[in-house]
Amino acid sequence: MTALDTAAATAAPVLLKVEHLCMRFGGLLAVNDVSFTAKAGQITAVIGPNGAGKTTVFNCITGFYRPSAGRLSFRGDDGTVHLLERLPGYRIAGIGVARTFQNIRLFPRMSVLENLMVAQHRPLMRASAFSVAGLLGLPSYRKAEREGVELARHWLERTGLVDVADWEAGNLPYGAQRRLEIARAMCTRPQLLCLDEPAAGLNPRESAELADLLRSIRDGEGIGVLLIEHDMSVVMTISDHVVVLDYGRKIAEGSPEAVRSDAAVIKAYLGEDEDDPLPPEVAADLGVRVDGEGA
Amino acid sequence: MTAATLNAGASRSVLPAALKEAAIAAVVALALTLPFVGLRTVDSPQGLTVVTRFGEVAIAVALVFIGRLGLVLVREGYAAAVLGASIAAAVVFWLAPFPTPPLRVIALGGAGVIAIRAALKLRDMRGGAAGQQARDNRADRFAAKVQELTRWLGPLVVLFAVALPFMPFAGRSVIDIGILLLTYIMLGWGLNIIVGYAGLLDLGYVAFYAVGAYSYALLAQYFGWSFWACLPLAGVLAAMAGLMLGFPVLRLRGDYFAIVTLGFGEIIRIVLLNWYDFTGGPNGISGIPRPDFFGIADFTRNPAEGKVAFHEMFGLEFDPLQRIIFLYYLILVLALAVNFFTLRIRKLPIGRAWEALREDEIACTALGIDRTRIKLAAFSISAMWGGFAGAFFATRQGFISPESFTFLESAIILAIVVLGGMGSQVGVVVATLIVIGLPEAFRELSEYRMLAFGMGMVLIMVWRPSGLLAHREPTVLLHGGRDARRKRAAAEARA
Amino acid sequence: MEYFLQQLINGLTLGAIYGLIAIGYTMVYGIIGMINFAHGEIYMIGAFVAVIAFIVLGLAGITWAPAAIALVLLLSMAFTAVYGWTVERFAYRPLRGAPRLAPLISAIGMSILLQNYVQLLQGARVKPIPPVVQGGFTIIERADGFAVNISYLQILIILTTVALMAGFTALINGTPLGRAQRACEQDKKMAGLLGVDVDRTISLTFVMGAALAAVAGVMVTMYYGVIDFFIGFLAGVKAFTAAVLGGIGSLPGAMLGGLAIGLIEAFWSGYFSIEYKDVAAFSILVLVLIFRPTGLLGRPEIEKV
Amino acid sequence: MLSIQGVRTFYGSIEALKGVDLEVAEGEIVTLIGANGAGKSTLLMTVCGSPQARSGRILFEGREITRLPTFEIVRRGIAQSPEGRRIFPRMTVLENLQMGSVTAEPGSYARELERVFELFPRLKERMHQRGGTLSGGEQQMLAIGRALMSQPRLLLLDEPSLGLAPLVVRQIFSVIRDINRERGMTVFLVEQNAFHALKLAHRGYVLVNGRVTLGGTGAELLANAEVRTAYLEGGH
Repeated sequence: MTALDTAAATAAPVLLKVEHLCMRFGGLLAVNDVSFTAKAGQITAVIGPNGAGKTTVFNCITGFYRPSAGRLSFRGDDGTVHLLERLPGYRIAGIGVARTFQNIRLFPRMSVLENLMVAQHRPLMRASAFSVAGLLGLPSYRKAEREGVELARHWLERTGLVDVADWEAGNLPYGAQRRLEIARAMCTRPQLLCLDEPAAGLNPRESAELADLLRSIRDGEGIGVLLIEHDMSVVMTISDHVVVLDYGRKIAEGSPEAVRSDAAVIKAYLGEDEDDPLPPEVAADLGVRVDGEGA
Repeated sequence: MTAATLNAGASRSVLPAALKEAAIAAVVALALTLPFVGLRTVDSPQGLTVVTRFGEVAIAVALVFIGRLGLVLVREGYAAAVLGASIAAAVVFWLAPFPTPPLRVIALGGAGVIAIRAALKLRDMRGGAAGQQARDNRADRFAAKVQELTRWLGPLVVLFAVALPFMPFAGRSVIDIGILLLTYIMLGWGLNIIVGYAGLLDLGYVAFYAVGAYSYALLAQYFGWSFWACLPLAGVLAAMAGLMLGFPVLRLRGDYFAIVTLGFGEIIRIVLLNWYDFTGGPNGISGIPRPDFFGIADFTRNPAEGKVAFHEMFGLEFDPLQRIIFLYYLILVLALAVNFFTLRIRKLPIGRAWEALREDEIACTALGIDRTRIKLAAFSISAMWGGFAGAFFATRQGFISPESFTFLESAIILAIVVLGGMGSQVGVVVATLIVIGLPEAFRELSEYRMLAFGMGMVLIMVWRPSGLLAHREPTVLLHGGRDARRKRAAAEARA
Repeated sequence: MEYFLQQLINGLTLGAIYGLIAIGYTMVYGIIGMINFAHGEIYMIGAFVAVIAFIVLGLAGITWAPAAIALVLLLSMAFTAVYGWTVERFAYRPLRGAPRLAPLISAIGMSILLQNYVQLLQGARVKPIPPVVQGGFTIIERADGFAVNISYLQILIILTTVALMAGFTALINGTPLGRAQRACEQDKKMAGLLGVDVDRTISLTFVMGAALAAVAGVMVTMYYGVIDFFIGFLAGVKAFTAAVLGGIGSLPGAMLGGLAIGLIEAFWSGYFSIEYKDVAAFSILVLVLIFRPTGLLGRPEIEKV
Repeated sequence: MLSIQGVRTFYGSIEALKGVDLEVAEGEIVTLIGANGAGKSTLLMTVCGSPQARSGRILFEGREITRLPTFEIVRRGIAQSPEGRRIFPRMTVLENLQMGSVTAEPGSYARELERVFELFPRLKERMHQRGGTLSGGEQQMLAIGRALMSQPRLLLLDEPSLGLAPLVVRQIFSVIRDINRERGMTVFLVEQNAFHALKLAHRGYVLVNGRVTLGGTGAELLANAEVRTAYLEGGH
């Protein structure tokens, strides 16, 4: 990342500001005084070992947990600032925060297209005048429904799922289900897209495609992306900003390069050098770096 | 090793094992029948005493032994032999003397079941092995076909229903049965909204049915309001009861919700039973006014002051059947209204949200759906249709009491929904014909009716756990049309 | 005060009986996640076996109460356990892995079937038996003649229940069988991978639940002296309510819930009206669930995201 | 020791394994790699009889186990740490380990427990904690430890590295190596993390769409161009 890019990045408007977030379960302090920001037009990655509190941070942001302390301010598209910790979960999607789940949560027995229509529940519900216009079949509702299908089609095209639009979502292959979950989140027209381990279980080729998709969402829609991920090949290639958690605390933050060479991060997460390196000929052949950073 | 030696080797080891299994089954049967069949409690002047029926026990145990043996042999691949034997046995049972008729029925039924199992096994053996999943797929394809057929068969059936009262065979009893069936179909469709679509297990649906019925009965009794004024009110009151109950309990999960709805149903029944001054308690309310012809005409021979008689208005002979036919059409229209409403709302955002909630509540929340409000809507709408049905029930019967609103009633309606295949509108119709129609057709066997009913419920569920006609069509298609649908089904099956 | 004490004793007795039935619901729910609707009927069967056994023993000349009660308990537990096993084998085992409502409907069908089976074979009339254990202690006698009594039978019921509970808790927490049951509750497939015979473990759960329900049936037969084929439904619903109140899936919860329901009923009928005692029980259930959605001792359900 | 011959497995009408042949010899670490959905986990579960193979044969120590129920198969000396670890979340660590010894010979419990705690000292520290409260890495250790409690002769491991931080992955793999080297336990390992897994293995197989397409020593596969493009590049 060049200096110019960095300057441009800092100039981007802040979408989400996490300040002194704490989350306590019983006696366990799962998140301890974590602060960071996520900006529009940027991909912010949260990484850290298992149990570091990444998903908990996510659940606080998206309203599934109520934080024990701290402030989560989110700037909606009209400029108003919402305090996420005060909103009920379902309202958070309404103001522009969408999310996906670590273990995919689709509506498996509904069709792919229906999954995307459910994502547009709020605008469509309004258009159907809380079902009255819909029951009567008024043109205004039918138009809204057509537009909804078009938005869905747009995202199906972006994620390469048009051909399977009428399949039951549960019948899709695993990688397609991951993409569908992202398409579904995008159909809520979010300002901030929160992805919980989107590359888990994908093979390298699928991971690379996912990285392209995320980049295109960032650049095309200009929205912020918040990402939890273990796959360093994804994190390091697409992130603009990386936050590292360990035992509920933030231990480092910065550009991917900076984080990658941070001593604390290496110790807690990436690990020291391989104790048992590859035979040199194989290593050379593979072009694998032996410093244990991942590619 | 050749097939023959393989078989010979197998049969040597199969028979002792099969005999052992059959013996175990016989011992179990002995334990089951000894106290209940073998020792009947009877009143005597000295108090309760027992008379023995050990002969029946012996026969039952023998039957179980033979039956189990047959089933084991079918499983081990001797289906053809068992099929022959079971048919022969059926003939023998038909002719042989039995101490009591029920034993003969049991024996015949057992032989029949084994014959069917053997026949199915023969088919499977020829067509390659088929697992439960394959059978489910076949059932799903069948259901899809049925649903496609309903597109044009449905209107025909409705036409038939409309013409029914004027068919030559349609006497009073046929129309009565028609009304009964339509009432349950309506209740089934109403409950389908909450159970089939929203996926919330409501074990107390009968409460709303009761609220509707008592609303009309009480309003008519205390204020003399007419049926037509009370019908919408009954629906509204039931919907409000749904809201009142739903508000506190809808955040409960799964079975907690189920037990609370069951409790609510019981509470309503107990209140109706004990609030003697208001509801008449166990005596119920009688003399509930019959509906008139939309407030313009009466169905009596000599109409009340200021009313016209229906037969005079249309220049017909007086016939008490006219009112029954009118009731029949009334419930037909009500039932079709529920159906139309459900089919329509299923394709609206709220209907999709119901189904989405059934699939994954957490994902719904993340998509901005307020689950309490959506569930509440499903609950109260479902209750509303129950209320309408209740008002109809009250006016048809002319008499209601808490007796009609027991848990068994809820269970029957739920059974209709689940047996038919949750969320399947056609399924409700088919299941009603089975659950209500069949026992009605065998009324003379009244003693054994409920026994067979319970056994039927178990058997159907074991045979088709997801219901008879469970198949879901998407509410909206990107690639519409028949061909696209067929192609999609094929591709999905391959994936 | 004296009146309160009397109701407390009555409530505890009733609660002990509900608790015994509730355990069957809670164990089955715990292990296969279904409401075994037929469990109330199993309890009814236990009561019928008890009546039949008492009569047969009477005819055989065994009238010494301790021996008769012990024998009846054993017979009833054994025969009822076979019913529990059979119900599971035929109506529920084929439905493992089926949609959630299928076993419920099958259970309701089973319940209707058993009720009518008993009605057909034993008749619909109530079955009275002469009292087996009579007498008791008077704890307090007031000047106006009101006496607080505890009958020997009540003591027997409460003691038996306490002993069974203690034994059961030890069984579930301390033995390999109990551990296997808990493992099946949490992950059947994994339990199988570790060498547990899952089907057998589930069958044993039904057998144990049925045996406890049979004990409840014997106690009720002796306590009220009259039963009929319909007693299973209401007792079943109450016991299930008790299980939910205590937190379904939790053994101590079932006991606590049973006691709570028994006490609520006793006090409500004692102080307010006997007709509305069931309404009180259900209302308190609703109230508890509103504030503790998983019951008194249930595990709080954390939404796993 | 384990011989899989022409095994086909169906999930409903979907054919997950389309005729798999492979061998695991005594004392080896054999790795099976393949993409998501290739059928790796299905193969491990089929060995344990859940689901059973529709056709083909599975022999363990020369005896056929294809049609046996799961609990019979594992009683013959196979243990599995399955996909997703599947520890019992509401049992303590100790109880989880006790569950592991259901099929062990009587009297071995205390000794095996000691050995598991030696391998994973972390588990000893957390002995009385409930399984559900462990971190992902600790759960994986528990899953492996639980499998070891039955003193299996064959250990099946399904993606022990899944979802773990790189540091923990390395610990887990080094334990697997120790178990094999020091106790001579045979290990059949399924991995997506092909790089680490192949380095560890004596031999490996590649599973593609329900079929074994390649087999060879770990180093051979690591050096194989196809394997590298498909499973190694992009990640590590």
